[in-house]
Amino acid sequence: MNQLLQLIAFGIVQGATYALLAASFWLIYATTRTFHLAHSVTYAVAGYAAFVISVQLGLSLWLGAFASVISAAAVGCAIDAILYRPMRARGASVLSIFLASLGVAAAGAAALQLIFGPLVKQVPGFPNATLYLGSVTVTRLQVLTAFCAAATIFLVFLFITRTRTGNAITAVRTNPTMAMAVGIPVERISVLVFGIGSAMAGLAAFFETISFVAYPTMGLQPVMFGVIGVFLGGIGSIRGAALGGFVLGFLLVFSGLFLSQNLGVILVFAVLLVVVVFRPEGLLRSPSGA
Amino acid sequence: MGGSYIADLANQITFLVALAVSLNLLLGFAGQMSMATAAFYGLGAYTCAIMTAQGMTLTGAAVIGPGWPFLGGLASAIVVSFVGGLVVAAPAARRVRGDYLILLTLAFHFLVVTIASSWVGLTGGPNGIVVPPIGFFGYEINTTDQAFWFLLAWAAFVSLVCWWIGRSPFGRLLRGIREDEIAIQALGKRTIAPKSLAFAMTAAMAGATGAISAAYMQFVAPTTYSLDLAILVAACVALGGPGNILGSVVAAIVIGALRPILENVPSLSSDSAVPWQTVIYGSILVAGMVFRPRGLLPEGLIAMRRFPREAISAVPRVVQATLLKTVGERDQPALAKSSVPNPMIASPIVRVRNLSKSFGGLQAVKDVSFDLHPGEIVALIGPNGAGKSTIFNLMTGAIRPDQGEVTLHGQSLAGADPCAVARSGMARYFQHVRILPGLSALNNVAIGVPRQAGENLAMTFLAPMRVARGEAEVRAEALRQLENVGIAPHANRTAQDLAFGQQKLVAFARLLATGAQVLLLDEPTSGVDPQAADQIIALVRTLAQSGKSICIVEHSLHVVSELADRILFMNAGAIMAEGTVEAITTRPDLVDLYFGT
Amino acid sequence: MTTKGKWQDGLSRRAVMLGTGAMAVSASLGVSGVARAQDVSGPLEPWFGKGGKSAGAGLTWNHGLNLALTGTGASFGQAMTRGATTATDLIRASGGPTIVLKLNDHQGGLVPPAVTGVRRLISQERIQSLGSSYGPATEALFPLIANVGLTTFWSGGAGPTGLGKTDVWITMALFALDPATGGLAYLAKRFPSAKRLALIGQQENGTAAINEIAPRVWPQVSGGQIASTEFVNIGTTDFSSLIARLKSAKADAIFTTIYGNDQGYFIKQVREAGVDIPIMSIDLGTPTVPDIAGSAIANNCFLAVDGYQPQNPNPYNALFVETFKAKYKTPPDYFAANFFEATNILAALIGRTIKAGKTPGRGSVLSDAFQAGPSFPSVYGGSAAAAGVMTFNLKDHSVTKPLGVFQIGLGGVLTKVATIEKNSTTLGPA
Amino acid sequence: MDLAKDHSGTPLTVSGLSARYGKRVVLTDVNLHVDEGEIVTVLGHNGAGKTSLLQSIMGMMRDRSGVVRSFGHDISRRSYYRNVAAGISMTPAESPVFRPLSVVTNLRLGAYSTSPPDLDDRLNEIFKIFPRLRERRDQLAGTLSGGEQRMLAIGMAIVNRPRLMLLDEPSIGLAPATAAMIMTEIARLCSTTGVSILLVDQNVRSALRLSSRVYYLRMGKIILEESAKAARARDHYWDLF
Repeated sequence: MNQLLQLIAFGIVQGATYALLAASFWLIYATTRTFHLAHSVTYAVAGYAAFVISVQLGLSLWLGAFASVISAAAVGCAIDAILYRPMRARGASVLSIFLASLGVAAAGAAALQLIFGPLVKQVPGFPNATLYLGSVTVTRLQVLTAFCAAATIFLVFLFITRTRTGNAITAVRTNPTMAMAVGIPVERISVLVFGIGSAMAGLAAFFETISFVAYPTMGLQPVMFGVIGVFLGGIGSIRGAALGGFVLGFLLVFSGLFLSQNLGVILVFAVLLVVVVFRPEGLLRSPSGA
Repeated sequence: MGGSYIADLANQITFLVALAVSLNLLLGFAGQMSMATAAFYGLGAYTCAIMTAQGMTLTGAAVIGPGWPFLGGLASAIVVSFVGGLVVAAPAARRVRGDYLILLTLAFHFLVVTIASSWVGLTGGPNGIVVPPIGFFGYEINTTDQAFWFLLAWAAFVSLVCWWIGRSPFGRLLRGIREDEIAIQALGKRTIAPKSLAFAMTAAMAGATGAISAAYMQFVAPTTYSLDLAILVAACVALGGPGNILGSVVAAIVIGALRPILENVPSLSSDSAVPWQTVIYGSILVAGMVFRPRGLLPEGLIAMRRFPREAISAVPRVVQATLLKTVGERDQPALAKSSVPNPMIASPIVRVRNLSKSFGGLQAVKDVSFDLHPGEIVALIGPNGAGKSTIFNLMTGAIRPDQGEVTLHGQSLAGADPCAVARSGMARYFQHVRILPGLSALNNVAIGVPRQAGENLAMTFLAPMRVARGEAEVRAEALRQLENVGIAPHANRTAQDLAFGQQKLVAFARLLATGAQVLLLDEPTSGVDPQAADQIIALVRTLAQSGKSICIVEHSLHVVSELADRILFMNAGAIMAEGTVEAITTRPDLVDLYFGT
Repeated sequence: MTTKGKWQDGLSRRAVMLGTGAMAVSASLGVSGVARAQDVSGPLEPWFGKGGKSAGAGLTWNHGLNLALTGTGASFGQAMTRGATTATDLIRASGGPTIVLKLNDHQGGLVPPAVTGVRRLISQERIQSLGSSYGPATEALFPLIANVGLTTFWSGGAGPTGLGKTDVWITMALFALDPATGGLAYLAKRFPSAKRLALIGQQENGTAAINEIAPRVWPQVSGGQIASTEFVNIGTTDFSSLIARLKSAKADAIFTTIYGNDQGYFIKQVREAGVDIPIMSIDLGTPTVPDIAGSAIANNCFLAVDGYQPQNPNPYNALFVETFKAKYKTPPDYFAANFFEATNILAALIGRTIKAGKTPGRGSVLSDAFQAGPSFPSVYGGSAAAAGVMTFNLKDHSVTKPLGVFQIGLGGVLTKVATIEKNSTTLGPA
Repeated sequence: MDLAKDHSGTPLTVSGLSARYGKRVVLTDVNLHVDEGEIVTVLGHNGAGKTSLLQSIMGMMRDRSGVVRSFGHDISRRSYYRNVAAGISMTPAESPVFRPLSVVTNLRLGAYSTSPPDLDDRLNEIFKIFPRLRERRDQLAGTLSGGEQRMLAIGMAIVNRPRLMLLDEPSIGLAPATAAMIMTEIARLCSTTGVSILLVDQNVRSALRLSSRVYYLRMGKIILEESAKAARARDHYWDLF
């Protein structure tokens, strides 16, 4: 019973982080149809930004968080504006955009290593503590991470569903021709979703960095999990993507009930294969066929 | 294994060449993205290692191996990775494509690597397995210099095989599938088997290369088979030019040589050579995709050289007067309509009986019946949404009717898919041409020729002479059909470089090459200039005169009036009237249906 | 090199003088050239004898190092290079051969760059001996080493696969295996109420410690039982599910072979989950682990290992620490120490070969020099008066070195709490 | 037909417009104009290039040449969103609404490029024209009937108070009564607001009833221009399609 409760607690924490990553990848992927694996570079840059601000420059952690989010948004927007937009304008295929994205992912991580060196970078200073709920434990940082992740997803959800610009994003995502017809500048919306999606990844990267460390290839695994979350949950809505990320985190943790830790990953990939093949629309079908 | 460093470098590059070339078969020719290259490379390496060195045990009892000779290990690696390729292809060949295929192969990659590092009993876990060296019948290869010739031969062999497949009719089929799978099915060709085979061949070649590299390195460990390797190989294919084997070879050599060159640059420390290599090839990949998306050596480069691009006028210069004249022509009595005595007497070749189909609540087709006779041109007309295209889709098996059936030569087509329908002699011409843009005009037509021996991959290797003879006939036939439609001079030009009207003619030639008796033409003249339209109209007439049955859907009424022996007027899914052009166009009720009230 | 004030505190005057002397000698040699016929005194003289032509002075020797210079294990490679460089400086200053280090990056344990890179070192850089690290990245070299007869010192991540290989000499305790028994014995003695032991392994070198040694030894030394056995993948950063299982297993203590950065993630998450039971690890050489684990590292964590302590007063070690600090402004760690020792052994073997009237070079000629005496000084163990001793087993090429149990403090500082012996439950005083 | 007349100040003057999709030429040297307060219909068979014509005018097609002028400005190179802001609206024939968004959100998006301060008043005006939309204001557009979707599409087009509307098949797929209602509303819009309309429709006769002039488009070319009156006088139009 205790084990179950503890797994639930950890599942929520992990699930919230993966949900944030999935939602961030979803926003970019669903709106612009870009298989943006270079998201991993954005993530790592955000981690290093926190290091530069909070450690190298010795400023506060809050500024570090700010720097993470801003730098991630800037990198994401830059990749879209400098790379993807001209490619789209030239009618590049999905495959060549994906390969260009791979190129950025590979070159970006290597460039970070050349700049900051291969060693991990620590950003200490968060006053962490363990919280006890009976026998179940979580740390303050885990709670904060999960809370911020959930709050961010919720805010982005509100933004997308309640604001004029958010509605324009939905418009571009579901009906680009009509969006153009009503005068929504599609390319600007594209830069915008790259900015927001990247900022979300930047937040996740900040929390990983202050929880543990930053290193050049730190973005690869989180982005992979984000991608998996999106396809697991369904690309039709942000709720589907977030649900997919959450299910993924939960699955990884919960496999501990009956599987050794090293087999949890295998389970995840097996589930993913089944979903992709037999239910390609994802676990959550989108409403109204969008 | 001893031997010189230079030979070793060359050997490492041969592995990269073999992997890039084999991936090109899948990515370049069949158009299927795979991130599973490293996974299959590793699958082969581990299979070889297990058969030769580790052995497989289940619940303590030895199942198979160890102690197999190198060649046994190699053979088992080929078999295992071939089967593995088929397993991955099973979902990939049917419905998974695009982004899903990328994800699927990525997931497969991680699955393989995770299993390799956690199933310690089988794979040695992260520690890997020490593998005996490459050896044949007691002769062992022990230095890099000795291995070089063998590995060079292997890379050359893989390149030759891929090149041979690429230029064979099977390769043409793959490229056709890459360009437009639906068009290929509509020509009566199966597409799932060739795609699966391409996957499995690529996997088998990567697996065999993995087995050889394992024996060459005399070691396997999971970290060797990383995603970075998969990216590197994909980069080689993309940069060299998908569909161009030579391009992959060149790109693999260049990119493979990058690291050793950088390592020997004195100003770089040994710990920055690797990131610099990654930065450089990553940037080349990005730049390549932006500025030269078809690669350094694009597919069909040589053909393009031989036939330099002619200036094709962007917009055909046809003055309005000509157009107005064609309008006027309509008033003259219709000229050479097809001249089969009386179509009603000859027995129908196609019978459509009581076809019905609804989508959701919408009844798209209601109880439609009609016949097609040899030598007859029948036009389906009606306002938008009348159900004309749905009838074509039902006739060709693209969608299944709720009720009713279609018979061809007296045989029911119930349950047949577009491929089977095309094989039994009813072929479709698509409104949007569905040309294969990356193939030459000749190959576009040649792919339509049915029952080619060379489309069977095994025949390509087992009976090369027969395939070569067959291919000569196919090309002759294709050329003949191109001559028929009057564009033989453009035979070797890439289809996408032709004017749209010429593309339509190529599509016609392809349709004729199938030898189909019944032709379903969906807007054969849409989108072309009047000259080309006239050419097509004349062509369709000739075809009908030669005894083919033709059914057209056409919105341009003047085309209909020039061609059709009989018109079926459709509205709201049902046939409202049937008759000659004159009979239909003079009925006021049909005028109201067509032009509104 | 004016950092005297910084490193004076907590060090013996003798050590300081030795270090300064080493600097002076090395500087003077740098100016005046090398070849000298006469015997030369130098900082290493107390343990390796006088330098000079018969010790290899004037000889330029290319020594390859196969290390992780990039990737997540890059910190190892950096430390190892520094340890070896410290040794080459001292060797030259002591009238030994000029050992030139030639580096190869195996990128954190990748096999193809290891094999190709070492081939490059052999044919391009003309190396005559090799130092190597990591499991797979070293094991993959065995066929090559056997083929060309390259004397190799396996000084990082060494495992039992290297035992008995011609020309391969393991200069460190076998990862996880050698100290496991002693570590378990200490755990039982220090925490007598601990009965239920959780075992957590990583499936690389040292699985035998989890699968065989611990299940055999723990009931003997504690009368307790194994509460659970788990394996995690290398590269794991999230241990949530493992920790939940660990908590429900009601273990009293943990014995783990998790190593590398993963260990930092593991310790941090275990402690943050409120699990305060003692953790006995077998590897804390990774300098980044204390970075990652933060303060959790100082909470009831122990290490059974050929643990290196920079503050060990052993004079050989003092010399090493001073020289190292003077050059790198930071104290050396475990990996630097191992490569320091191994490089000095290399120089000693070269000298022995010359003295035996043979020409040192590639092939087994250096390995043969081990026969003249299997013992060498060590920066481990010993006392303020004498260096520690490491003794090679000439049959299987393993080494017996002082082993210890250490308590880990903040920033990864180790405090020795017991001395242990290879494969033995005997505990000695700190 | 007075080609000599200067149409520079007119709502729309198209001269020498050509466009293509890749290799496929969809428009060849199209010349047409729409005068102030006029409804002009473009007729043509399916695939004649009507939709491409509207998209080219709007600036939504990349591969085009020729000159498009509107209200005295050369808009040939102006982007679609600036065209919308400048008072040109367009309603596509297929899926003219954002299905996953509510009716009122759709209408608000119609004014995206201008975001007028009196948006709520404008919405109320539209609800007056199409009371059905008010009833369904919070329903998702994808759940509306075809006729309601078309009303919504028209509503989205007029919320911006355009001076020129490009309507692509506004009555397609609708029941005759609904189609007639939509066409009546379009005519009324034109007479009450003075907006100029370029209309493409399948239902030739109902389109002609509203229009003053008609162009026949065949295979990407204008083959004939005539007054709607002359067109209405024809028995049938078979020759022209």
